[in-house]
Amino acid sequence: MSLDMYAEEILDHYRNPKNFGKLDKPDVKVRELNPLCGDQYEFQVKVSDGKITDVKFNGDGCAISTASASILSEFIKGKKISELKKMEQKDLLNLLGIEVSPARIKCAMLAFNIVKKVVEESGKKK
Amino acid sequence: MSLDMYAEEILDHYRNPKNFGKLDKPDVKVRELNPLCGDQYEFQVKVSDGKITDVKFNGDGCAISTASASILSEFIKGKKISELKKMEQKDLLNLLGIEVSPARIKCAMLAFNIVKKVVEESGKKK
Amino acid sequence: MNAEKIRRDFPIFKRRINGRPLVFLDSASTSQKPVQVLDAMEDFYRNSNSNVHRPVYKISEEATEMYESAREKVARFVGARDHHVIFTNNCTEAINLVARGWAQRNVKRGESIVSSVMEHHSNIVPWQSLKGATLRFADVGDSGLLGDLPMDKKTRLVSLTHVSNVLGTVNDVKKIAKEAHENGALFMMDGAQSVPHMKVDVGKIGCDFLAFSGHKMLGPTGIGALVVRKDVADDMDPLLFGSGMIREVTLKGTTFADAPMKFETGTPNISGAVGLSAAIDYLEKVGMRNIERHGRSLTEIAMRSLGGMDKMKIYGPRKNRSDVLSFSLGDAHSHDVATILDDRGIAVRSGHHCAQPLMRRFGVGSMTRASFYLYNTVDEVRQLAEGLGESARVLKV
Amino acid sequence: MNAEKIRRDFPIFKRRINGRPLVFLDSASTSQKPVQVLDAMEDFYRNSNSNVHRPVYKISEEATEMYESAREKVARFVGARDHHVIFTNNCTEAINLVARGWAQRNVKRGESIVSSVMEHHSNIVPWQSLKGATLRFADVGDSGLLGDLPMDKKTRLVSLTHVSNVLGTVNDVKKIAKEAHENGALFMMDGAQSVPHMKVDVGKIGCDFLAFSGHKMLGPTGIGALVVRKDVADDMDPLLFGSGMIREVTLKGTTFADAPMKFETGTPNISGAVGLSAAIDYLEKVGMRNIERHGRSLTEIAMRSLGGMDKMKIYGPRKNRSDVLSFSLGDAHSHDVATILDDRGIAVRSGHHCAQPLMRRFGVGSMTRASFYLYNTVDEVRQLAEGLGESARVLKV
Ligand SMILES: Cc1ncc(COP(=O)(O)O)c(C=O)c1O
Ligand SMILES: Cc1ncc(COP(=O)(O)O)c(C=O)c1O
Repeated sequence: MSLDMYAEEILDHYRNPKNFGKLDKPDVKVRELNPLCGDQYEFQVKVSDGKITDVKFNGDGCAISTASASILSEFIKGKKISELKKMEQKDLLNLLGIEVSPARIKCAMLAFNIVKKVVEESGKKK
Repeated sequence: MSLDMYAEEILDHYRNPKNFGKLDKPDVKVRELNPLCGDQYEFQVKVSDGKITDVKFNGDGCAISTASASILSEFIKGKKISELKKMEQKDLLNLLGIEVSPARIKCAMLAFNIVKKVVEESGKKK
Repeated sequence: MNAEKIRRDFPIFKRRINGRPLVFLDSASTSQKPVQVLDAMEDFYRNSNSNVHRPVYKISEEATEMYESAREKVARFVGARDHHVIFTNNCTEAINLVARGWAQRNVKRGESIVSSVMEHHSNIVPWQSLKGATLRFADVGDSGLLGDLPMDKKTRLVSLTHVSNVLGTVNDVKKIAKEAHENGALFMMDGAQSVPHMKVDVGKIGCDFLAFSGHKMLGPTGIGALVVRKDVADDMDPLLFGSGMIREVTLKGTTFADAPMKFETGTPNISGAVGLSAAIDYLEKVGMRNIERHGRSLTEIAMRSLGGMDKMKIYGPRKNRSDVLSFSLGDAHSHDVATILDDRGIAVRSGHHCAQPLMRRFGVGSMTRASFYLYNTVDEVRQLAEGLGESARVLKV
Repeated sequence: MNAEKIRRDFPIFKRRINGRPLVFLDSASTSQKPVQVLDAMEDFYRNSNSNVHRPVYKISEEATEMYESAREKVARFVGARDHHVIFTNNCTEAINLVARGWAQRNVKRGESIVSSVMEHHSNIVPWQSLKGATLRFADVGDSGLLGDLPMDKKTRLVSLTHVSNVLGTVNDVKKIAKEAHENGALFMMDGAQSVPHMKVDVGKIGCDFLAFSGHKMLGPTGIGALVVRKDVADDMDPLLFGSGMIREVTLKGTTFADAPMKFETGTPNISGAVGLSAAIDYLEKVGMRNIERHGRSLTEIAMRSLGGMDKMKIYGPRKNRSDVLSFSLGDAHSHDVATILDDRGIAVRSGHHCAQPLMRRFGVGSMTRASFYLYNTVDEVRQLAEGLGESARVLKV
């Protein structure tokens, strides 16, 4: 049942997303749009010593994509870039802790794709 | 049965078309192509005193279109233009004396359409 | 008109979603198909399937007759007497044919094409793709009505939708056609949302071009039409080149066939035309006036029952509107609302509805949309309202 | 492979023409459809019909999955790994997409496109419609084999058919691809007559573009495909503009989606893709090698039995040919021959076969053509020969 996607924790992240906003002078920023629905987010991070030291995101989307962005922002903060490079789709789905219906998988993956690019760019910043 | 289209008379016209060839100095000539099959004929006529005094046709096509051209060439020769203006599709079908199948009606009508134009052009010639 | 009886002709309504019957409220996107349409296509494939236009044998005679009589049926259905009917893949391709075939040739640099902010992307992007012409947009008022047309003596074409696929606004196209013609411009009407839902007569309206899709009017996918005034078609280039649209091909060059053949190339979607023809039969049997009345009445009921909900914002005019209803439920995202409705088997559309400029005009990223057709019932409207109540609870709106 | 058994899957073979069973020898024009293909489309309309690409509710999820998995199936079927599959209306539209989308942008004035005298109009007229590029034609020998390609360093594109729809000639496309690439040109292959009849692998051949139609390979009308190398697609403009192919639309301008979406606009022929997918399943179950062998064997039998007839001229190569067979019976016109065959329920094609330059090359206005497919039998070939005997008698050849 797709209703199960709207677990308490997901709705909490949706209503009160973590790390929402903008950074002062981000080292890397990546903005992506889901052309099918118009949802979009920008992630901004600060990088130092091969780590993501700070992260903020902003933008607009549904409960699933917002929760996914919020959870990912928490997850990457403080993590080593080399570690984050290994992150796969299924890791995000584990973090979300819900069964995402096929129709909504793209919503969940929007932030994931952005974060993948952020990690890649950050790697170049060393 | 479509076989009935190949009556003795039709095949005679096909094998030995009447008025086949070219005129010396035609007053009017009209060439038409059936783009669906590539069949084409040119009709040439001489006009005087409001009459078609001579006619020849040339070109290439199937038994039905050739017979139709041959029969029409005989029919219009010597006829008054004012009279020919009244000619309708069903007159040609009567002249042919066969039941033309829907698939082949365009073959029969190729010469008819040319002759209609010839008559119109001839009318302008006084 | 009896929607309960009509439903029985639509096999998909036997379908269950999560154990509940399907409540299909997305006909503005694509309609469901009655068994009569499916049977007509089956019959074609089972008995007469073959290619058209160069027929010599029996079944290709039949196929050609079926294809060409579908063309005549479409012509009659939209009142086309001085117009050709050109079959296309969908409404979008029909609009592209006008853009590439007519406008590219007839709208010079410095001259303009007028469209509007309420258009579907398919009636915006083809005009943007043209080189030279200036594109002007009429605005949309807060109440969802079309604003003044930015027209002048340099306007060559006015291309507007008859009915908005988001707001349900029914534009006064007769007046627009007149205004366009007075300015020396042609009028192209996007009928994607009107032809399926009301009686449309190109002669009475004064359309120079009308584009629409079969799949939104009980027909199959892959077939649409451009209806174009005959003398305008004389002034039009083909969009696509190849077999069927030619008169004679040589290595040096090619001469083209007469309209409408000139504008269709390759093997056409024959079964699509056959299905569309059967769809028109079905619509005409029910009656376009009845279909329009039924859709409007469901929309009114829905507006009343949704209008009473907390934090519900309904877009578009209050009155004289067609049977699409877009709304926002508080700050809930349309995808989430649609997902929760889907849990109950209720299919509504969410997102930007291929109308991003209109979304921007109303300051939103997306809307939720319910749209109605001849097979929808009052009970389904009630289920929609209930489902929205639950959406509000789940999403804590 | 058992053609008698296969026939039972094709409902049209129950059809009688003038009291006789239908002998369908025009599959090169369009093929018949097995019940499996019809059922797949029915099933889509009865259970999952809805629009694709913006799915939130259950049935549109299913429709999207069906449409996109059809795309994957086509890709696998033609060995597309580094290629996109773009759905089109038919083969002709696919070729137009290459002409308008790629060649218009990449072939400069003074540069050339190479085609041939044996091409179908759909692989000639699109190139003629381009501005700037020079069009060169390879000739065809008396035996029906392709002559040398008029290629040089200014050639940007070689566009040739894999199999001639008139002569049955199977071109050595692997060699042609290599030659094109050595000259710095791309290779576009018209697979309309090969993809349905033999195993085609774009990777092994080295096609940059492959175009074909679903309706000639047991699929429905209204669906075809362009298969295009991914990096080449990056260098391609859309042919049609509108919804679905966009990333973001504003009143000022539009950004496009990634391939393959960028090249498909409006509501696609979803049921067409579903039907094509089922057709590929059917072909693969029978096996493409078996289908090719069967077609070639019927063609050989036909060549032997027709070849013995008085005043019979058969066109095309003696050996290594596909399953189309064109001929002239004395000076009888092809229409008359076809009409007399039709009287016995035998469907063959007559006319110029959309290959007027080739007709001119052989000094004829038209030819009669029989073409074979997996459901044809040796007995049908015998009936063809008998019918031709009667044609000769009736027409006094
Ligand atoms: C060699 C060849 N190319 C192209 C085509 C055009 O195919 P379609 O009419 O499906 O676009 C055909 C069909 O007859 C063909 O035989
Ligand atoms: C107003 C309007 N115009 C054009 C279209 C495009 O129709 P299609 O996708 O069938 O080409 C639509 C379909 O949503 C529409 O609603």
